[in-house]
Amino acid sequence: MRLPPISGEWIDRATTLSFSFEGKSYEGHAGDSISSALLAADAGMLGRSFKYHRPRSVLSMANHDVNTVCQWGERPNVRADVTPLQAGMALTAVNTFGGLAADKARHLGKFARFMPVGFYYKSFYSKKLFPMWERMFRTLTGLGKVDFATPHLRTAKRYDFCDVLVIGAGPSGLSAALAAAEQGAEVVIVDENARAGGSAGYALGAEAARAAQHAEQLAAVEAHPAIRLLTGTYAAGYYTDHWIPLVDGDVLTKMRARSVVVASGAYEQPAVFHNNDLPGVMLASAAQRLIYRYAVRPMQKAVVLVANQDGYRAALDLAAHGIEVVAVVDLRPEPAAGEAEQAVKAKGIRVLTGHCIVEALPGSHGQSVAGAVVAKTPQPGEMPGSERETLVCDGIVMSVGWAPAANLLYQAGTRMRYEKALEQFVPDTLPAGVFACGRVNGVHTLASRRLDGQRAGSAAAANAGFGAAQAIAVPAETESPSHPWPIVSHPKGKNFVDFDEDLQLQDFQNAVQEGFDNIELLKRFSTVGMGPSQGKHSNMNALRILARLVGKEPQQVGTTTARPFFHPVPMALLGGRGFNPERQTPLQSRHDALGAQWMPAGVWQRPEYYRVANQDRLSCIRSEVTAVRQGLGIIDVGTLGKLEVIGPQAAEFLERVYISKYAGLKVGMTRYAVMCDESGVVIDDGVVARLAEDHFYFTTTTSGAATIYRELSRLNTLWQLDCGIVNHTGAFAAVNLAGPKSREVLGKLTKLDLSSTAFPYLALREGTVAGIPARLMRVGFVGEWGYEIHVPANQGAALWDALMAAGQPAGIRPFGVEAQRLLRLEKGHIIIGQDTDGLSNPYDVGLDWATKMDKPFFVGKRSLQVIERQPRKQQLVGFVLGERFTGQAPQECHLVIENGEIAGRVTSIAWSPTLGRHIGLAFVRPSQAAPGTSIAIRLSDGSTVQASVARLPFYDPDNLKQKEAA
Amino acid sequence: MKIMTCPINGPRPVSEFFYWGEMRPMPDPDTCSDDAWADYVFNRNGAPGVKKEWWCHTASNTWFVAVRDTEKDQVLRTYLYGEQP
Amino acid sequence: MPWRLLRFATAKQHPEPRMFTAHAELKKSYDVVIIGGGGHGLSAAYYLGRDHGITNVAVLEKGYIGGGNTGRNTTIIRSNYLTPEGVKFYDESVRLWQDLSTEFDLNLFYANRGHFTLAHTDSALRTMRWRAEVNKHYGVDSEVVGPDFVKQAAPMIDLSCGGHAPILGALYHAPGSVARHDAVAWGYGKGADLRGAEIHQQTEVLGIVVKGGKVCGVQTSRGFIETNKVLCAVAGFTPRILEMVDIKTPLYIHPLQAMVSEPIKPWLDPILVSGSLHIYISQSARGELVMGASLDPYEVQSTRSTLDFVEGLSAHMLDMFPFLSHVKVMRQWAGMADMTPDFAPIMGKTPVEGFYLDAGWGTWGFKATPVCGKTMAHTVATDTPHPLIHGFSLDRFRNYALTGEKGAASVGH
Amino acid sequence: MNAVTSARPVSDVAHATCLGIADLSARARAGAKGPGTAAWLAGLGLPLPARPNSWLALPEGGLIARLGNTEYLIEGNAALVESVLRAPRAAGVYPVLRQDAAFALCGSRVNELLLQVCNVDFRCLAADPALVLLTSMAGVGVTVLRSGDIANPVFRLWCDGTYGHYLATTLLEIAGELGGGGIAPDLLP
Repeated sequence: MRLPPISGEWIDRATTLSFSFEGKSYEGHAGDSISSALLAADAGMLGRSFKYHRPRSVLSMANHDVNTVCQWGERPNVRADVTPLQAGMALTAVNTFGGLAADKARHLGKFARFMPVGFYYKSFYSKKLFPMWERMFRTLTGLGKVDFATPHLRTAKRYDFCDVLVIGAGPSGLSAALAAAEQGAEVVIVDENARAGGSAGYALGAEAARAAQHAEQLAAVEAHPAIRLLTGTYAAGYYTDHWIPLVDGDVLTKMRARSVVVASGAYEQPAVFHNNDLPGVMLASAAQRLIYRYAVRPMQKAVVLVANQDGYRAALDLAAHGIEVVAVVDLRPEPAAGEAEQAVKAKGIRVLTGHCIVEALPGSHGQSVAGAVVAKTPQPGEMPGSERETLVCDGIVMSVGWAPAANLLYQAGTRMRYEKALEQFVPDTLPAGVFACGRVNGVHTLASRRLDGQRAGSAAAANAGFGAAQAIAVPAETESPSHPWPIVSHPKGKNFVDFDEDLQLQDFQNAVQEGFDNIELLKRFSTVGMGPSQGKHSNMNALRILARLVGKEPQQVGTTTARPFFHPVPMALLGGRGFNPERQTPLQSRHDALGAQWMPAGVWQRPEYYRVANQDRLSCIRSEVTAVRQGLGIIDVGTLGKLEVIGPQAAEFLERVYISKYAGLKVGMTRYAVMCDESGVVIDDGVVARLAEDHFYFTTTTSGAATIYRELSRLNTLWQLDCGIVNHTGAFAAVNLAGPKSREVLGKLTKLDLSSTAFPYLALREGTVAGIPARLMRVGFVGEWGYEIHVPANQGAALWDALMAAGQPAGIRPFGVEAQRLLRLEKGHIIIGQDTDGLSNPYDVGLDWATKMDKPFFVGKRSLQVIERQPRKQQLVGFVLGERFTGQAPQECHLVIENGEIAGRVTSIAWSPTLGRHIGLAFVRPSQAAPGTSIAIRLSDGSTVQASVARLPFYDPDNLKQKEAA
Repeated sequence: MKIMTCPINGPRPVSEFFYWGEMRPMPDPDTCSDDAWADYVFNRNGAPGVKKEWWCHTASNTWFVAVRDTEKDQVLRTYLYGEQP
Repeated sequence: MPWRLLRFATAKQHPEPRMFTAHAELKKSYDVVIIGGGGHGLSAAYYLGRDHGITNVAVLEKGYIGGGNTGRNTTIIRSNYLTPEGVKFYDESVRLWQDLSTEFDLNLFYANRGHFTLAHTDSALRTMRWRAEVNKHYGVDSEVVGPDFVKQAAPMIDLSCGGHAPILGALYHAPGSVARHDAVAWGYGKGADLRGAEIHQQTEVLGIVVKGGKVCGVQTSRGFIETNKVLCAVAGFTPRILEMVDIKTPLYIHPLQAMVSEPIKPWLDPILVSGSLHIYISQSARGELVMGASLDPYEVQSTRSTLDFVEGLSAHMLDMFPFLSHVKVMRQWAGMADMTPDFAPIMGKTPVEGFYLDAGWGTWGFKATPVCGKTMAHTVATDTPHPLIHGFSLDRFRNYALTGEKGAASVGH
Repeated sequence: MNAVTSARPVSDVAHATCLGIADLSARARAGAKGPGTAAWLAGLGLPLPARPNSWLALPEGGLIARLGNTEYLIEGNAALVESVLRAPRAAGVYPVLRQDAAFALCGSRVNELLLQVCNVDFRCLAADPALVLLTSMAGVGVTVLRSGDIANPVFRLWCDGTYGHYLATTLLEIAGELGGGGIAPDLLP
């Protein structure tokens, strides 16, 4: 029921929002949370529990009411207790079978005796029946549903920076922010609630002065130019070096702070008694939030179970808003007389000290509270005596203690200690730059919290380099804010410790009996704290129970590791936009215009082939091959790594990093280059060209470009040779103009003498092509007369256009990666990474000729000296299928089988349009490597194809194509 | 995110860096035994401790040495190779 | 309803005994001391008793059982490796897995889901075929399938993966399964305990005494133990133990992180892995999405979490499953992966007599739990390496005879 | 290389005020690195930034930036750049062909854009306007400096030209969300 207007309420009564829950229409106000709007409409039961499907409602109103999560359209697991109400929301409870009221699983609770902790480990596992049981479990499990139509939401994830980050805008956090800002720091203060203030806004004990103090403090913070106050924003975790993700509704901000003040407060903890989960049983702070934030009367007649002054204050808040407080039940026999307690007594409210609630009596269908049965507080672990009294009420409010919201402190590496006087874990040793204040620091009295905040804020500013830390003494608490054992045994159980997981007191006793008697094992066996609230309301009680069962102190039992996140974070916020950097050569638009079919090549996209109308992929590729063999082709090779090494020791450098020799390479000539790692494995290849005595230009593979440059830079940092390496990969555009007509066409565009004497095979020349300064190399990767032409990137497109125009009469065809693969296969050239693997050495792949073991040193040489002496395990060879082979051809990585054993595998294979047959490369046993040897290749269907080992290259074995007469 | 300090570019998020591994002195390949060489190539000091490591600030291609406690993931100091200590 | 549950309802007291006996004291000597109370150590203890009758065994665990990588992994079980050594070894493991629940009288939730390794590049597809062919050669059910087949098994997947990593095919491995990881440690612990092995938790090894090249004892935080045989099964802590016996290995430790979502109603049956997007994912019996990615890029010898991990993994998850936009990540954690240069484990005897090594498990240790325990038990009991672990000996590095599981990871042009 | 042109909306004064991105890739540029570079450039009459990772405006327009210890980027009038490109290299000078994609960002919301793409606190550039930052932006290596006056800062960016299209597209997409877009260089403050 909605209360009359309350000063400071969050709801806007002028704005009414219609929504539906479980098919029924409701109205709430702007500023409501889903739960507050539903309770304002006396909805009662808001959800069902995970395991037994028991009726549940509000527990905390603090973002851990897991039993009241809703499905909102495509959004699963919407936290009703804190999610702002929006007009038109159509909500349903999650994990019901047939709706909340008629949930077919609602009788599961009756079988609770069959389902003690870990029951599922003890049965259901027969090999035959497990799949059936698993299907049943999978039907019952999970909360909300995903909607496959949900789009990929790309959010504007961002970074931010501040001097001091204060987490929590309650009284201590606000004080900390002010103190830090006063010392000159730029401060950001975040709070997960829609408005700042924390308990200062609702735990009032009906004292107007408290509200006024809070308003004053908040106004000072809001007015301070150096403070940014971010409400509706939670700190989701703490990561190394003060790196805190802040989550608001739509965006994740990664905040880097110089100092962090954790003023995150404490979670109020439930008392454990029979039926403590009925709708109508809630934490005192939840009731107070309902009243002061949402003007919702949580009940009409309340029994208030307390163990501290906060509880008495809650009783006063209830009484002040028209709720009849039937009794305050204080667990403590002799509470220290505090102000709030006096005020309660002065009001004539009945106070039962030394009493506990034994059980809550259910109303109709177990969906409400009809009364509370109280008795004298028994010794821990014992049953209450038979002297009982039933107090008729429709709500039970619990205020028996707190657990510090120390998740971020744990994640930061804080050592915590159990402070017996407070019955609470408090920070013992904080990491550098991390500060704590307020309830999380064990300071509960309002005035002390403000003082503690001032202390922490000042110290945090000083740590960030602003001012000096003020020496402030915070007085000790005069009573323990938490009760050491707010737990009452009951023969019928249903005294819940973990509301997410429906764990009862007995479950813990059983788990410990089975040997799960340390906190981590207990957690894993019982699943306590593993639900979506991550133990916020259950870990502390679980720890108390375990400590008692094993006869230890809470300090000795210790806590489980608190891991991110503080509250769960939607993947869309974590993923952000999803940056996928992609490199484009300067010729990208030309390829697109020519109908390129793109394929990924690391960070690049490369044309796989160019589409031709009415031709399939293979025909396109084969006709590109034929064009190169018979006329002229052009391919963009701008993705190759393009490096230079310059300086007196440039040649020495290359000698050390490649397995061949370069010291004697003539200026104006090029040479193939293979690189190994220290274990002798082939890792990259390319071409080295000598531009001048002290100047080399060399290429790497596309995938190796960035990593090879980086590693070479490291090596020269280590070797300190007198030379420098320049990465020109992106600075040059490069094409390979290849085919019998390449010289003729190039001749139209350059003044260079292209005769084979002036510009022989493997030579390099610098000149202009179509007026563009260019480096030209006569290479033969594809096996035809051809030129690799490298020009500054900004002139790449002009070069391409000029070559295409000049080549038109010769029938020039652009060709893609697939045609190039086929062309080089015909020529018997290997591709690193395809014809080699993570263990291939140069000897395995027929590069013995390139491996110059008589050089003093190169990377990998010493390992190759060992490998050289070992028997060969495999050998890469060429092979052909029969000329008239018509069946299903092998594919790459089909196995070579000899005597029923794996002898090797195919690394490359294709039908060669030039040779008119299938050709390929394969690893075989050295004994099979002789040309003419028949090898058996097994296909995926198990059949085998015979092939015969062939000499390489398949095409133009005498390299006549590179000679003038060709 | 972890902060790493490049001797040239200053403190930056660790995502701007490439980790190579612990610096391992190479034995003389001409004189060392096969076993000593294999030990250099393959074996690592995998135990936690304060190690000298190669790191590279990728945006500037700056290689440097980081002295790092690999258990606490704490960088004790960084310097250019050959410049210190 | 299974009869077992009736027993719970009718018994006055909870009818279950301790799964693992509590031992107040360490004995003076044991026939075998196993360092590490994870799945591997407990499994070895179990098979030492079951297969070799060796029951005077102590398992020393510095924390709690199953608290290391056993309890931190993403629980995937498969045998579709690349090398013959790997395939045969893991195939035996998969065979053992199937009967464990019955053997332990404990439900491990060993759930056969089918396993897809997605290929986003032609070079990845080639490697898949290589794996499939080697797998089939050794009788392991493995096949390269096209995008249509993937779509059929997981119709909700975006085959284009946001447009920048289209799925070209997959390696489909029908036996791929998941299991409840903690229960695996408990099951082996229970089994070992029944056969007489002692499990000592909160017992840290401080030193190993070696005399004349032979193991003769172990110094622990609770006193000294005489023994002639020590099995080291401590995953990410291996190098620390090896320092005690002065053995050098190629092991290096990088964190491996994982995360889970809030529980949602099950929608994903198979296990999906993508090398290009660095994802592996399955949905647990609790309805949580269990997700992992690749190793952290640098050495850290602790289990800290990073934000970049959850950011990157979430972005890639949404590329594949855009509809998870609103699904929330609940928790993240990390383990310490002990990596080797060839991505294959190191198992067997060592230069120190009586010191046996079970390490190098990187990201594949959980699935090996049964077979590793079995073969290491054989190796320790007979002082002879089990035939299935010949390819994994420590001296393969010295001999340049690596077992190239990493070969699968090579990248094409 | 004119990475922005293809994707950008019509340049517009409103963008320049709110968040404008201009493509300056076409500007003349030269680069060199190596231990001899400082002396070589000084010999060509160029002023040199004293500190690593700092920059100077050139008297004839344009700028010279020192990238790390021994690398320099010169951007400015064509004649000056040409003279550097034509000068014979000396010992310890390794010429760097600069084919960068280059951008300038301005406007009142430029900081919000930078916060969405770069994990570096650019407040340091306000405190020390001579700084040059080599960092990573949206996953791409960039060189960043801040010019313009205090009230109207202009952030200059350079990246490898092959990443230019990606970076421009990414920045323009975010700028669009923030109410900005591509502008002609003459609209820069």
